[in-house]
Amino acid sequence: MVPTSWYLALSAVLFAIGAVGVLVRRNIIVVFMAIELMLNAVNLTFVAFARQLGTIDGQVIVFFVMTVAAAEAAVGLAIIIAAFRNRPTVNADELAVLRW
Amino acid sequence: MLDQYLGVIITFGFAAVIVGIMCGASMILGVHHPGPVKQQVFECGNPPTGPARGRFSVRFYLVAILFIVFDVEVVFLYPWAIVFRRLGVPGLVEMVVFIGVLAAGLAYVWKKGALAWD
Amino acid sequence: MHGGEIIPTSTLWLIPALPLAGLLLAIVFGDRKRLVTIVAPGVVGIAFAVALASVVTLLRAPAGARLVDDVYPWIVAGPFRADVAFRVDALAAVMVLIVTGVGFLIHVYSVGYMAHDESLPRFFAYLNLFMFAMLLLVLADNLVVLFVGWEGVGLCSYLLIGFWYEKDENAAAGKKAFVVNRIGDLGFVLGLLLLAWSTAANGAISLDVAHVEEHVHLLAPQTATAVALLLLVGAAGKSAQLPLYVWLPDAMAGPTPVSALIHAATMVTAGIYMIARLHVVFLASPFALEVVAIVGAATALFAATIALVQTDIKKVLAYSTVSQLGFMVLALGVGAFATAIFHVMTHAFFKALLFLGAGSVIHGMSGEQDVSQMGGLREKMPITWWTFLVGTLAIAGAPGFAGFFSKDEILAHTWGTGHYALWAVGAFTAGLTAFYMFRLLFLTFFGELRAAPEIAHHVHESPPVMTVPLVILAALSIVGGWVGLPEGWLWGPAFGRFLAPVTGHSALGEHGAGVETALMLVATLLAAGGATLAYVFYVRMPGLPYLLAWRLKPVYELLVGKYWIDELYDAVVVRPYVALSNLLWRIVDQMMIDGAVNGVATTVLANGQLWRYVQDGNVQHYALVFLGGAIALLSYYLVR
Amino acid sequence: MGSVTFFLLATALVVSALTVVVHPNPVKSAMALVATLFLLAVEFVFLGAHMIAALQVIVYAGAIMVLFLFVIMLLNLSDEEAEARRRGRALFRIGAWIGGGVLAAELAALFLRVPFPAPAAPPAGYGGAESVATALFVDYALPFELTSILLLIAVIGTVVLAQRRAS
Amino acid sequence: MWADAAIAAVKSLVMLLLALNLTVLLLWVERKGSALIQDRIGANRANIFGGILPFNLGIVNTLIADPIKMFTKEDVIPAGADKLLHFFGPFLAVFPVLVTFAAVPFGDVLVIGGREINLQVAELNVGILYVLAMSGLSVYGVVLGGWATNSRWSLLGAIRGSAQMISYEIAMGLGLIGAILVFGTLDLQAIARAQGATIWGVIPAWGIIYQPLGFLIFLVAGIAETKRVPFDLPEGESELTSGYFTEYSGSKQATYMMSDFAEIVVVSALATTLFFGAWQVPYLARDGFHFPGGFALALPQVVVVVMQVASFVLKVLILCCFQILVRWSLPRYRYDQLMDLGWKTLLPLALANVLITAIVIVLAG
Repeated sequence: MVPTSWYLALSAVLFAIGAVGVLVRRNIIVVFMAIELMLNAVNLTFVAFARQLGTIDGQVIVFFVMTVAAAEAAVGLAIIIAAFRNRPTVNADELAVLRW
Repeated sequence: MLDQYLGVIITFGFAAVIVGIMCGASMILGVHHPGPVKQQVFECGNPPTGPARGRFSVRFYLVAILFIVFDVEVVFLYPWAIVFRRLGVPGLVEMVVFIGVLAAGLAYVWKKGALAWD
Repeated sequence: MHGGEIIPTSTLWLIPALPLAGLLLAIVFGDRKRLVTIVAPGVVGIAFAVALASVVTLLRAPAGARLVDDVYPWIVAGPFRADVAFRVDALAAVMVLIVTGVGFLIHVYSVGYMAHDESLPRFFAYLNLFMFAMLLLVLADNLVVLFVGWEGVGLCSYLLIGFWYEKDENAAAGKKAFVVNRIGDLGFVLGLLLLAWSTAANGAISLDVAHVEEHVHLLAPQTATAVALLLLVGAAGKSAQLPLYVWLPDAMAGPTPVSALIHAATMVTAGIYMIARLHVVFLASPFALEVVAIVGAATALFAATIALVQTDIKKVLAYSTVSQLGFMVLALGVGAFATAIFHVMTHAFFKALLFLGAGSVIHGMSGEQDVSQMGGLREKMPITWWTFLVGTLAIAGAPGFAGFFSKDEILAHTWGTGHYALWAVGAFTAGLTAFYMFRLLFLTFFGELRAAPEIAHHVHESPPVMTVPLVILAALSIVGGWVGLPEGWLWGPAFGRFLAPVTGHSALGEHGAGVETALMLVATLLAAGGATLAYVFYVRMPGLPYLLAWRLKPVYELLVGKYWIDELYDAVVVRPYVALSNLLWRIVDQMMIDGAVNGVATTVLANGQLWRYVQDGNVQHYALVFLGGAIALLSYYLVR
Repeated sequence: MGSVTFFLLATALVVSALTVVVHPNPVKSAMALVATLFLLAVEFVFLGAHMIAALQVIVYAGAIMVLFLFVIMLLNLSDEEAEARRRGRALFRIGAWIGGGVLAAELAALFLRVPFPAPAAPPAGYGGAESVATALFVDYALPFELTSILLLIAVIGTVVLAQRRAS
Repeated sequence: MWADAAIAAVKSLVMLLLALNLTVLLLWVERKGSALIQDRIGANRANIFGGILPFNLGIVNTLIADPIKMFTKEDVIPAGADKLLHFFGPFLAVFPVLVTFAAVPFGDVLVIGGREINLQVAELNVGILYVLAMSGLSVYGVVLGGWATNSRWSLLGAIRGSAQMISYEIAMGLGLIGAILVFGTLDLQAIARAQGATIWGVIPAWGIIYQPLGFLIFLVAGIAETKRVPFDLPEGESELTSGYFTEYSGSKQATYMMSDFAEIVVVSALATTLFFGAWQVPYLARDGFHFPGGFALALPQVVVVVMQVASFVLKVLILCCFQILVRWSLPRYRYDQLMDLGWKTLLPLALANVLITAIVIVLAG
C-alpha cells in the first residue's frame, strides 16, 4: 500500500509545476493549461484523502471540481477569443491593460 | 481491484505494438527520396496559397464549448442511470430538473443561432 | 502756573480751518493758476488776522489765562477720552503768530518764486495743507491732536521736499526726510503712550495738557526720565538734532520758499515747542534735562563746524539752522524755556529772511546755487543785498539786532545755571556762526561775479512781490529782538514775563544783571572776531582759505565730508538692515518655508514614482507575489 | 501495487507536467497535458477511484483538451520560444522557478511529516459506479442541481462572448 | 498471478485478432460489395496462383496486394510538418479504437480445468464509460493529423471532422443511457447476460426490444462517428481532396483507412452487445437449449461457447455489412445539414428517449 503522503507530495509537486507554468509562460492559453494542471493536482489530493478516510465524498467533490473546471475552461477561452478579436495577441504582457 | 485492469493493460500493450508497427512500417520499409516538389503540400496540383494554418470561423469553437457542457451532462446521466431503479420518483424529479435546465441552455443556443451553419 | 483762568471761545477752530479751505479750493480750481495764487496767501492772511484777534483778547485777559475752543469729542473709548480742542495761551499765541505771520510772508514770496512752475497749484495746495497741520500742532489742547499735527507736518515736508519728483535725488531726499522723521515719531509716540499710561488717575486716561500737568507728580523718577528721553527722541527727529539731523541738509532739494517756511521757521521748531509745552515732564527728571542740554550744545558746535566749508548757499543756511536749533535745545536743557521760545521767534524772522534772500539770489542767478560761481552781486541786487546784510548781522548777534538779545539770553542762562563748559561751547559756536555767515556774505556779494557769461548778463533784481517780504522780515529781524531786553534795560525781559505763567520762571541764578552784561560783552567780542576773520579770509586775501585748507588737509576733508555721518549711518544701519532682510528672505523664506512645502510635494511625487512599478498590470507579476505569500505562509507552519 | 510502479508513474507524471510548462509549441504542451491527465486517471485507478478515472478521461482528456486544441488552432498560435527569452524576463523566470521549487519542497515536507495511519481496506465496490452514483444523487443532490445552473450560465456566457458583437 | 496474466493475454490476443481480421475482411467486403451494388466487377487484378480459379473474388487483391503495397510505399512528410505529431496522428486515430475491444464480451464463460474463464478481456465495473472515454480519444487522431501536415486544406478537413465527431459523441452517449437505464449496470458482461432472459417466455430480451429508438440513435451517431458516408464530409468533400489524411502516404495512410473500418467494427460490436443480445443465442443457456415449449437439448459446454462466440461474430458481421450497405446507397450530407441533424434532431430525440424510458421504468415498477 503506497502511503497517502506520497500521493500528496506528488500532487504538491504537480501543483508547483502548474504554478510555475502560470508565472513563466507568456502565452495565455498555456497559462490556462497550467491552471488546469493545478486543478488536477488538487483532484489528486482529494482522491488520496478519500482513500485515506475510506469515504466516497472526496471522489464526489472531484466530480464537481471537474464540472467547474469544464465551465471555467469554456468561459475562459471564450474571453480569450473575445480579447483576441480586439487585439490580435495572446501574449500575457501585451494584455496588461485593464481594458481593450 | 487490479485484476479488472490486467486485461486492459495487456490490451494496451498489444494494441500499441500493432499500431506502432503499422504506422512506422513505411518509414522503415519505404524508399527515401524526399524532393521539394514531392514535399509540397498537395492542393490539387497548384502551389499552396496563403498561410498554411490560416484561421477559421469561431463557429467550430462554439461547437467545442457546447460539446463540453453536454458531455458533462451525459457524464452526470450515467451514474444516475445506474441507480435510477433504487432512487425511484425523487431520482426522476432530480433528473428532469437537471435535463430541463440544460435543455433550456440548448434552446437558448439554438435561438441565438450559434448552431446555424450559414 | 497751572489752573489759569479758562476763557471759552468758539473762533479758534477757524485758524486751522482756513488753510484747509484753501487746500480744498486749490484742489477744485487747480487748473486756474491766477485764482490759486490769490486764494492761498489770502487764506493764510485771514488766519493771521484771526490769530492776532485772539492774542489781543488773551493779552487783555489776566496773566496765565488761556482761550479754549472745545470743538467736538473725538475719541471716547472706555477710560480714554480725547477731544478735538484748541487752546491759545501765552506759548501758543507766540507760536501761532510766528506760523501765520511768517507763513503769510512766504506765501506771498512763493507767488513770485514759483510763477513760472506749471504745477504751481499743487505747490500751494501742499503749502496750505502744511499750514493746517502746523496750526493743529501749535493750537492743540490735547496731545493726540498735537500728534496728528506732528504727523501732518512730517507728511507735508516729505511732499514739498520731493516736489520736483521727476529728479530721483529730490524723491530720495523726500523719502530720507520722511523715514528719519518716522524714527523720531516712534520715540514720540512711545513717550506719549508711557506718559498717558503712567498719568492715568481715578480711572481716566487722558492726554490733555491740563490733565498731564496736574498728574505729572504720579510719575516715578525713572518713568519720568524714560518719558522725557523718548520725547527728546521725537523732538530730535523733528527738530533735526544730533543723531537724527541728517535729513535737513538733504531737504534743501525742495523749492527755497519751502526751505524757508518749513525747514527754518516753523516745522523744525515743533520739537522745541513740544518740549516747552511738556516742560513739567522734563522738570520731573533733572537727568533728562542734562541730556537735552548736552545734545543741544553738541549739535550746535557740530553743525557750525560743517557749515564752515559748505559751498552750496542753501546747505550753509541749512547747517546754520541745525546749529541755531542746537542753541534752542541748549536753552531748554538749562531750563530757560521762555528764552528758547524767544530764540525760536527771532530765528524764524532772520532765518526766513536769509533763506528768501538766498532764494532771490538763486532766482536771479537762474538756478545757480554754488557760492563759488557767485560774487559781486551788491550792485545788481541792492534790496536783496541790504536785507541779506541785516539777516547776517542778526544771526551773528550784532548788538541791537534780534539774534543778539535771544542768543545772549541763552548763553546767560547757560552760565547762570552753572553749565560753564556748555557756555564755552555755546560762545565758541556763536563765534563760528558769525564767521561762516560773513564768509557767505562776502563770497556772494563781494568780489567779481564768477558765473559763466550767459548767466552773468541775466542777473537781475527780484520783482517786488519777492523783495517786499524781504524788507518786512528785515524790519522784524531788527525789531524782533527788542521784545526781550536783558534785565534793567528799558522794559527788561517783557517776553519772558509774558511767557512766565505758562513756562515758569527761569531764575537767572544769583549773578543777577551784572553777569548778563559781562557775558554779552564776551559774546559780542567773539562775534566781531569771527566777522573780521571772515573779512580777512575772503575779501582781503582770497588765497588764504585755500592755503589753510591745503595745510589742514585732513581736517578740511573731514568737514567737507560732513564727518561722513551719512556713510556711517548707511554702513551701520542701512546696509546691515538690508543684509538682514536679504538673509531672512533667502534663508528663512526661500529655503525653509518654500523648501518645506516643495519638499513635501517632491517626496510624495517620488514615492508615487517608486510605487508605480508595482502595479504594472502584468498578471504574472501579481501571481509571483501570490506565490511569495503562499511560501511565507507555509514556511510559518513548517517552522512552528 | 508496490512503490516501484508508483515512482515510475510519478516520474512520468512530473516529466509530462514539465513538458506542458516548458515546451514552446502550444500544441505539443497541450498533448503533454493530455498525457498528464491520462496518467492521473491511471493514478486514480490505483487509488481505487475507477469511476472518477473514467470521468477524468472523458471530461478532461476528451472534452476540455479538445477545446484547448481547437482554440490553439483557431488562433493559429506560432511557437513561443522566440519572445519567451525577452531580456527583462530572465530574472523573473529564475525567480518563478525558484519560487515553484520552494513551494513544492515546503508542501511536500509538510505532507510527508504528517503520520497518516495505513488506510483501511475499502468497502466492496468502493470507487465504482454504484457507490459514487448513490452518494452523488442522495447526499449531494443540491450541488448536483447547482451544477446544472452553472453549466447553463457557462453556455450563455460563452455564446454571448464568442458572438461577433454588432461593434 | 501469472496464470491470470496468461489467460488475459490470450483473451486480448484473441479479441485483437478478431477485430483486425474483421476490419480487413470488411475491406474486401466493401470493395466487392460496392462493385456488386454498382454492378461492376470490382478488384480482381492480383492473382497469386495464376488464375487457378475461374472467378477472381479479389480477395488476394484487397487482402494481400494492397496491404503490401501500402506498407512498402515511401513515407512522404510535407515541408514544415511536425515530425512527431505526423507520426502520432494516425497512431491516436487507431489505438483508442482497438483498445475499446477490451471491454466487449464475446462469450459467456469457458470452463477449462475447473477454472471459469469469462470470455471478456477485462471485466470493467465501469465498462461503457471506458468505451466512451476511448472513443473520445480518437478525436485527437483527426485533430493532430490535420494540424501536423501544415496544409490549410487538411487543417480545415481536420477541424470539420473533429467538430462532427464531437457533435455525434454526445448523441451516442445519450443513446446508451437508455439501455443502461433498462439494464441498470455499466458492466457489458452483465448486460449481455441480462439479455439471456426472455420476455413472456418467448421473445428473447434483447436491448433493441426495450430500446428501439435508443438503438437507432446509437447506430446513426456511430456511423457519423466513423465519418463514413453519408457523413464522410472530412475526407470525401470535393474541395477538401481527401480530408485530413491527404498528406499521409504509405502505412500511415493505411492506418487512417483502417481506423475507419475498425470504428465500424467497434460500433457494430457495441450495438450487438447492447441491443442484439451480445453472444446470446435465443433460448441457449450454459447447459444447452431450453425452448419455450419446455423442450430442452443438453449440449456440452464447449459447443455452447462455440455457438455463443459464433453468434456474436455473426451479429457483428451483419451489422458491419449493413453499415457498408448504407455507405453505398445514401448521398452525402451537406455540412450544415450534418450538424443540424446532430444537434437539432438527434440530441433532443435522445434526451426525450431517456426521459420516456425513465418514466416507463418508474411506472412499470
